[in-house]
Amino acid sequence: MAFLQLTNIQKSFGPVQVVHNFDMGIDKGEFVSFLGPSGCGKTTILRMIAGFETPSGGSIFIDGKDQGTLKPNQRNIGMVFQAYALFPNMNVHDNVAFGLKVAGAAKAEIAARVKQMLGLIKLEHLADRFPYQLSGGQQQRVALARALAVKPQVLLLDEPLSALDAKIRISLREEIRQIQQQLGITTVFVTHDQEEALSISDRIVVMNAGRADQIGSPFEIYNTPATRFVASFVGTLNIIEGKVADPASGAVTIGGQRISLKEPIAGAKDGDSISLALRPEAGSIAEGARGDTALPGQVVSRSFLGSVIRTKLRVGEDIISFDMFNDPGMTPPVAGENVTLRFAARDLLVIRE
Amino acid sequence: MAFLQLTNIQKSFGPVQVVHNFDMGIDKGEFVSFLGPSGCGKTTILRMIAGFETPSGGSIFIDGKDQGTLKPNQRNIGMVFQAYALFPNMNVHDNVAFGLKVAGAAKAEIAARVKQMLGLIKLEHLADRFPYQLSGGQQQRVALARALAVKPQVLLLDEPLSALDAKIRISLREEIRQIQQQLGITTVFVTHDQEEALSISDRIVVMNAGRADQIGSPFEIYNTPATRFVASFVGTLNIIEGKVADPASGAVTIGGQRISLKEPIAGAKDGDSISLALRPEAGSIAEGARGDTALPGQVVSRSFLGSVIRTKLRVGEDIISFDMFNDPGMTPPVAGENVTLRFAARDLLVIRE
Amino acid sequence: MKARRLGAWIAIAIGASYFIIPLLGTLEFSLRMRRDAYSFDAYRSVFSDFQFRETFGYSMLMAFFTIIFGMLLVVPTAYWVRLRLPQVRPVIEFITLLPLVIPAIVIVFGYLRLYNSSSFLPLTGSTSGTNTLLMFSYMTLSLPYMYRAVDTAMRAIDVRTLTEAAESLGAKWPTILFRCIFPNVMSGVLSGAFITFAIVMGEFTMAALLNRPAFGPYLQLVGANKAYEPSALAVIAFAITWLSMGLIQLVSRFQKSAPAKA
Amino acid sequence: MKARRLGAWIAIAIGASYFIIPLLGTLEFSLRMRRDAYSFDAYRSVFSDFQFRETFGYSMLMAFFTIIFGMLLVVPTAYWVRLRLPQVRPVIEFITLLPLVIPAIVIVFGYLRLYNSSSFLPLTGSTSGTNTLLMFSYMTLSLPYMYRAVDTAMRAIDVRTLTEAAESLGAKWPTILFRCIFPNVMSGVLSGAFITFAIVMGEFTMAALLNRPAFGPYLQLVGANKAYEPSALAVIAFAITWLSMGLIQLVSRFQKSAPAKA
Repeated sequence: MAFLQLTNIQKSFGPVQVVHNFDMGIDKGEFVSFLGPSGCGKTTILRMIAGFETPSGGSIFIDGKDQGTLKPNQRNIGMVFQAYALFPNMNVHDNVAFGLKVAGAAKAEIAARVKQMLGLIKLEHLADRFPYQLSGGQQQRVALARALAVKPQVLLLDEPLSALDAKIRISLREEIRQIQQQLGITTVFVTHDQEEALSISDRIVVMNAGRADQIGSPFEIYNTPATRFVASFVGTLNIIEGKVADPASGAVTIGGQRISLKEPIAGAKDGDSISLALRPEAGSIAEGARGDTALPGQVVSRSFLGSVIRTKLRVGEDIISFDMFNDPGMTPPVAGENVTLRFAARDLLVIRE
Repeated sequence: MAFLQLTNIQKSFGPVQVVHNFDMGIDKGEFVSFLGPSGCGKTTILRMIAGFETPSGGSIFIDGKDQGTLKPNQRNIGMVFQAYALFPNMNVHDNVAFGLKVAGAAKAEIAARVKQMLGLIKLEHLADRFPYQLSGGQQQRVALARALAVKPQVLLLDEPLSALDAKIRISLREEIRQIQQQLGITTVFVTHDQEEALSISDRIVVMNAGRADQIGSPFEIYNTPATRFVASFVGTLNIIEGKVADPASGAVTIGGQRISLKEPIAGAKDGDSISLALRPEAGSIAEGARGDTALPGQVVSRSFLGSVIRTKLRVGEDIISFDMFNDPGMTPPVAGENVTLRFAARDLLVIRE
Repeated sequence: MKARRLGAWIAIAIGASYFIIPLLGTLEFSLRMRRDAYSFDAYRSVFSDFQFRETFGYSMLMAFFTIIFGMLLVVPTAYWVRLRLPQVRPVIEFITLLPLVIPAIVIVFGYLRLYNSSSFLPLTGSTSGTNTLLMFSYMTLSLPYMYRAVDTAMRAIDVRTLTEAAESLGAKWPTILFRCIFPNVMSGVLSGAFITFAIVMGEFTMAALLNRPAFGPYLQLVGANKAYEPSALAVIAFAITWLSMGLIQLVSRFQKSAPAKA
Repeated sequence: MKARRLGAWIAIAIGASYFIIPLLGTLEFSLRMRRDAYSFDAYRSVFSDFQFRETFGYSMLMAFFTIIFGMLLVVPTAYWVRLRLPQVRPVIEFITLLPLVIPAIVIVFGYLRLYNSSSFLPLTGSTSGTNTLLMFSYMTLSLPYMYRAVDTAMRAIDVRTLTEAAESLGAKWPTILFRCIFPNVMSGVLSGAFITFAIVMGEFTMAALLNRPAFGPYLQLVGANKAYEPSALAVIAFAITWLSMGLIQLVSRFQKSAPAKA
């Protein structure tokens, strides 16, 4: 049994089932993200681990101990909320000390632990400030210190970065990850932001309508999405409609052009429709581009996104986007130009529903 | 005089001057974005063009006509708000028709124009819906149609995408740009999102504390930022601290390593400190990487951001990030590995305050 | 979890009964005029009283005018403050709360001093003058509820941005107010009107001191001199109140499901 | 723009004078007891009246108890509803509005029927019983303001998330309520208390019907029988009101600048 074990968890609110038979084991020290659109059930799972919601079925074990009958204040968890939820009437020190005081720790112990925690989040100098005197990022770091002060077995993060500005979001997520690795604390992180989940996690659970569509490392989730939903929710994706030309050799026609997937297409027959996905960064039109596959196309539009230039090509009936890094010395393609898009056949994903 | 001419515009609220002597001419059909953090004065300029705020000094001309004494309802502008601001008591058709009815247009003319506008935003089928029955993206498209229905001389967009989800934000910004080009309408767009501004604009004004730090095309803004503020606000940037070794030849030492900027450094002398900026996408550690400059470094960490893998290197005292596209076939660098970062010397920007 | 919910429901039941038991007691007593059986005798007695019909009609009329003039005062004021003088809102809210904290008696004394028959504006010198004064007193009393109801409705629709949107489309003030704002704060206006109605129908002090034939003083007169009729009257007053409340609920629900989001 | 602002300020001045002119008139009149010069004779007469001191003290005491018991009822209820039964909030809000729309007379009639000397709970049979009943009536009257003030303060701090945060840190109910919630809704509690105080001090109907020596009936008695003293009393009542209001403002400003964000 894993350190945090969720077994056949279900949850219904009235007639609506928001979590269907969810099973997962999370190892000690692992950082797992639940990723999905709003209403997919990811927050509900987090709240069941915390004890704020009672599962309609299934059980939750932490370190082998069934949490079923325990109230939130009897579980050994730390939680960080999207809305910070610092106590407005207490200063930073008292907020961090709250859990220890409640647990009846000795004064000296509390002082030492609070000092250590404020050191961890690099806010020792703000111990006397009240929450309203802090920026959002600082408040959330205090909330993190408060949750960690009681040495919880599991740290639960409920979209902790959603209320922050873009730049702070990135620096705080790196800080969270670093603290988590330093303390080796088992962490469950809920987010709707795919980049956040990809950059911070050991494993990601992609949730869709109350079910886990895929569980895997960020690399697996991004590069070999299990379903069309995962493929489209994580990253940007071109969906190209093709026809199977020869299932045995993996030959497919796209916009009249025959290409080879280099491996047989299981369970398909001649003339079947097939959906293929290509990540924008997998293609290139540069002179010396690698890639065993080439498709001719015409440039439709080009947008400058900063570090990346995204070009849309018309290939047969499909519009395919591809990205290249911005390079001040480069002459980007212009609309109407005829180009050849090159990519590796193994980067084409066959999308199953 | 340009089509929309702002001459020496100033605005103070009480003792606080929020816009300092702003000058700009915007050509007919141009799409200009005002980009900056909140409180930089970008929205105030937009509201002065609309007539909702009276400038404390300076003048605004549209098509040669001084707008100084005109009230908002006497100016020929169209405005789209962040909060959509559709009239809740009117359906989509009536919302779009509102401006025409107020102007006393004939019934047949109104009907034709509304139909045309709803066609433009592809919502003909929702003409009878009320705002609360629409999604955020649909509401904002209706707001756009309503603003365009009266054939304004200038279209003003006040963070129209900020309230929307990431995916809708991207598709709607492409739609706005396409409609703007189709109608050839002069447009002023206010945003705090740099990718939005870069992808949609003909020209960008980067605002900082009530002043324009830089006005230029997206390419110029991104690749040759005029100030440290522009460089850090637009895109991600490594700031590398170096020392001038030989101003005449452009030699600089970074972390003990001597490199050449390939051009003289004006106004600097031997031993001066110098801040250099490098975009993460400008560097590479690949075998056959281009670049006339090489720096040895050690991998500190690596994060997977989806389409991009960002690696942090320690080079001397500095931490330098660089990006590479995700490629399932590639073996990414691991922490502790010693690598050589290559880049072109012309990609190093000398940052002046 | 479930035990807690049950406890909460019990608490609510107790709270509700705090109001409902007295009402039921009143209802039961009002039916006991006949010694041996429940009957509507008390109600018959009330309805056949000439004074009942007169005072009731008078108060209805006063409520009607109070609502009309109150709305004409409150809606544009609330709109104007939200739009042009947001910094004055706390002041206005404070002013609208004054009638709650200044005893009605004080207000009436003030009015009597100011508008007595020898003053520069001798309102109390004539019946219509006194009626006008009473109406203004009622407006004062209902101001806190009226203002709050309208202001809340305005907050819900963000009047400021709506106004700017209408202005940028070329609309002028009357169009903005009557086409864009008013239809969207209708629910607030109605709930304010309803509370005003209830207040005017039950008010005693002002009507008594100004010596007008209103329903409140009549209620007290009957209460002091008869046995069963007061209870019947109380039930009638309560029924009217609930009827209007039900109507308002209906209207505002209709509002919600159709045009406005408010 | 500037012309509009000026207009708005004028409107506000007119609105304010709607309350202030009657007050000034009352004040002026209260000083005219001596024929030839302004004097405080009327005030001296009021303060030397034994009944004034008695009724004033009685009402102060009643206000105190009403506030204490009202808070004990309202704070946990509002908290519980926000936390566990958010779907019941409209019902609760409706219930707390009832005292506004049910005339006080109806409520008192109900109480008299229920608790008369021959009923199962003969509260009106003894003085202390009647006092208790009066206090409950006052609680009823002040409920709408009290509940709203506390509920608004709770909305401002998001009690639900604060409670969950405290729970996840191991805190139990008393700790959560008294250490995490109560200190942060203090400003709401105080402003509710203040309005309750003002209402109890000025209330007439209930005290009169229950025949208790309260300040409201005394005000009316004096008003009916004397010339200058009523004005003096009105000014005194108003001054007390403002004094407490000023204190509250001070307290809540202190609250804001120090701990709470609310």
